[in-house]
Amino acid sequence: MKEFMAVLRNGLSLENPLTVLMIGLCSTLAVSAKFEGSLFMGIAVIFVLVMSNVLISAVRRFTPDEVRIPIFIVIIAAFVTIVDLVLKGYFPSVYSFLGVWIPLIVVNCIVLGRAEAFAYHNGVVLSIADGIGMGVGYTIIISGLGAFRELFGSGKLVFLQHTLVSFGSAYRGPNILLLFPGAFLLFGLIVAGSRALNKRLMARKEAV
Amino acid sequence: MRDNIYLRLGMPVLVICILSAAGLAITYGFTRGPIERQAREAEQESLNAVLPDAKTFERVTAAALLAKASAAAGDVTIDGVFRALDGTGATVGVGLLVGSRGYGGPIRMAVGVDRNGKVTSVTIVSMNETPGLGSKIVDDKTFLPRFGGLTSAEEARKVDTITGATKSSRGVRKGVEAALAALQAIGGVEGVSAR
Amino acid sequence: MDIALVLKAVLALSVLGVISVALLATAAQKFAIEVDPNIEAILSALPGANCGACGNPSCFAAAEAIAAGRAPATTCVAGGKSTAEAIAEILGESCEFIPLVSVRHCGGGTNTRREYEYGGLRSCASVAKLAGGNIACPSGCFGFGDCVAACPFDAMSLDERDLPVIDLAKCTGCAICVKECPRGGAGLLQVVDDQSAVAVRCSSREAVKDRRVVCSMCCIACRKCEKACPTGAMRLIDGLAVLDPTLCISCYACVEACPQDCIDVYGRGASQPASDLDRLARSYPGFGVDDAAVAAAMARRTADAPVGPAEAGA
Amino acid sequence: MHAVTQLMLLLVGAALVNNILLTRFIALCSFFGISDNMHTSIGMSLAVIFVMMLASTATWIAYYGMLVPLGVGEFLYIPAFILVIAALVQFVEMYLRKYSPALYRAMGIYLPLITTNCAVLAAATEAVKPGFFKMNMAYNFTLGENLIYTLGVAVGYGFALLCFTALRERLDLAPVPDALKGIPMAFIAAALLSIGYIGLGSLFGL
Repeated sequence: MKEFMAVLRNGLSLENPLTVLMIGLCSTLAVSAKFEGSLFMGIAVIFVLVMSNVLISAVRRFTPDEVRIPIFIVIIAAFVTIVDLVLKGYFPSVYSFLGVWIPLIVVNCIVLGRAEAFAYHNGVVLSIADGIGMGVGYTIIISGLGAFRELFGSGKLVFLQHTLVSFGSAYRGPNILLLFPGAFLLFGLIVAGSRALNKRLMARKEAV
Repeated sequence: MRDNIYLRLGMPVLVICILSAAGLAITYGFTRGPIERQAREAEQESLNAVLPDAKTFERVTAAALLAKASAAAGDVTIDGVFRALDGTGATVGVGLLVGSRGYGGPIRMAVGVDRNGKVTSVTIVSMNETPGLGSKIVDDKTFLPRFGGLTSAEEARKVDTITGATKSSRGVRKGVEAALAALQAIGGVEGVSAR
Repeated sequence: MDIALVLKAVLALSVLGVISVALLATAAQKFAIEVDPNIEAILSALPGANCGACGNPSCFAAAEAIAAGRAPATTCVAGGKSTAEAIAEILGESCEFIPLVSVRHCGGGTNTRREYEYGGLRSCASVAKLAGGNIACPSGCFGFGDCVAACPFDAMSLDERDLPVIDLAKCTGCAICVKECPRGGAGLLQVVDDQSAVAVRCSSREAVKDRRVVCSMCCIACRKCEKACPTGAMRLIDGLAVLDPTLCISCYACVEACPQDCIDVYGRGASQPASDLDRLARSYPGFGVDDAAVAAAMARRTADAPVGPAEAGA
Repeated sequence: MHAVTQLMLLLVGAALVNNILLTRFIALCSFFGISDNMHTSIGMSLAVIFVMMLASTATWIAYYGMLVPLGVGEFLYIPAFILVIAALVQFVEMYLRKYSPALYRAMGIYLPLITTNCAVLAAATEAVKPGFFKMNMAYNFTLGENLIYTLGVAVGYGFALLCFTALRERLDLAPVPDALKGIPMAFIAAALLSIGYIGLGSLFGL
């Protein structure tokens, strides 16, 4: 249990896939223009990560090394397709917003990377922890980014057609937040900020 | 040795392929209903919104008519032409579902035309425009009504676009233009209602 | 549930899966390359830094060239002696490897006069392009560390005077720093035989009076080192003290003799024990080594307990 | 519209206006990973162009030759495409290693990276499903259109990668605040480059 929690925490902080490992960036920047879409993307990634981690970990003893990549990707692709079909059937607005990003979860470095690096070498239970940790770490960052961009860019926060927060119709936000360059800019500043913070923390630690 | 490598590598891949294909086919079986229902509902809803007088809508399936409509629409796709019928089965107008090019991807919209060939109203079915900018085509409540009452593609071309959402609103305008042109090409509302 | 659909799906994906695996398995057999086993062995003996110092684009290319006999076992300058020996063993040859090390021939740093104040990009290449550079001495170090950035082995760093310091433990003599240095051609950085124990921190070819004007640490051609050297390793050539490393016996007489502090203890020779140095000195009988002078120098060296190898680089 | 005009629009649209890297955010991992060295960038661009052309031809054939006739295209395209791409990339790697060592040395080491390059799967998917790149072109690409379109996407990828690498090589020398050095600065540069690409959108009134 202790180990389970340690692996879980690892994904959330120490090895957060986005801010620390810098992988899975594409989807983060692209779908974080809307809170709703980014939250669903996060949930989709958690589902795919956990399920594929479980299955890959379960079949790892029967997987010949030479063809492990084809086997991994077929497994991952199957779960991605399930997400694709479910979103299409039950959340059409989210489906049309995410578009090509759903199939692209297959090649999301986080998913395949965890399959290779973790699930292929660890047991089922730990792989679940790793999947949840990594997935939630991803979801927190991406939906946070999505909420920030949507709220300050357009002045309101919409979730499944309910307006959660609104600054009123007179609000004129910085439009660049909503456009592609805004995502680059924002993410660059986030990374710079977290680095400066890390540096200060390190310095304080050394001073003590 | 030769057979060995094929079998040793092939079997696991084959088993995984079979299992995932079966799993997906079953999942698809479950979700197919909702997917189709969603599509139909979205269609009905948007058609209802543009032609509130109609009770039912009937899809036009005549291939020759649809080909003519598509040719007249140019870049814009004609996703469906519908006869709008009232309770008695009389034609009250025509609904067209069209897809035009916006800034962030396709803009799908429904255009309703009454028996006199006048646009009743236009709604956006789905779009992917930038929130706060391109999405003004929906958020700006004065924009879509600008198309009401138009009778020809030439008139539609003169509708003003929205500042800050030029490309998106131009996409909508182009969609309406094409819908009207397509309708004209297949003989207007009479042409459609003649079965 | 639609059984037909399930069957069709299974059929489609299985066919693709089987085709893929068959393609790969066939390829694995058909395209199996009879790689010269030496290539793999040599490749694993090489450092794998792909530094390019040997003139080959990568370590793999170098391994191929060595295995094919197009290049000698000593091709890899970066790997040094141990690599050369390992490769020679793979090839079943013997080899003679002269290890190399990079040396900085400038001690100026902040003591050198500036022609102008430079505020541009902190890059030697960049300042060198601006009216020939702000350091008045034509072979003086700019101190922006282009060499440090270029070093593939992380062997260089800048000291408090912004002069590059070479870590002897890491330097492989690959000469990339020399190529990178805008004044490498002027002799600021050189790659030399690594038996030397001292380094002359000046490479100016200006007239002596001119160089004294721009730098307080330059070689003033006083010949004191030449006179102090028991083996004739230190010679004044064209007004500049130059060391012949093959003759140096690490007695440090020149370091003591130099009135300008222009000669430093630096080089792998400095770390060799006295007995080895003695042997080394005697292995060059043809150069007229004065045995008595050597002995005296050795005695002095032991007595003074000179600078150890740990401080040698700085 | 004239057929050739249509194809040219397809090409330019895919390469510039809908540039896969800077306006669609696809394949960013490799974009930031390898863009600090011009030599690597050139190798990667060539490899991507080559693999993309091959892969999208193969997936097109698999889709229209097998999945659609069997009626399973809608839910089987993801595993089918990625399987085809992975197998193809690995096959090409082996083939080049055997028959074209020079080519292999130039781009061989990038091939494994490309399997997981989102750009290849994205281009293959977009070619058969309406979406970002095809905009409103709901009709199905023919094999020829598919090739032109893929060429556009791949060349656009290469061009953006080279532009960005040139920028980053210069940025390395520039005096920037400590916290911004490296990756953060690269992001900001990408933002500026991306603004430029947005401007291209008006080029053809697309």
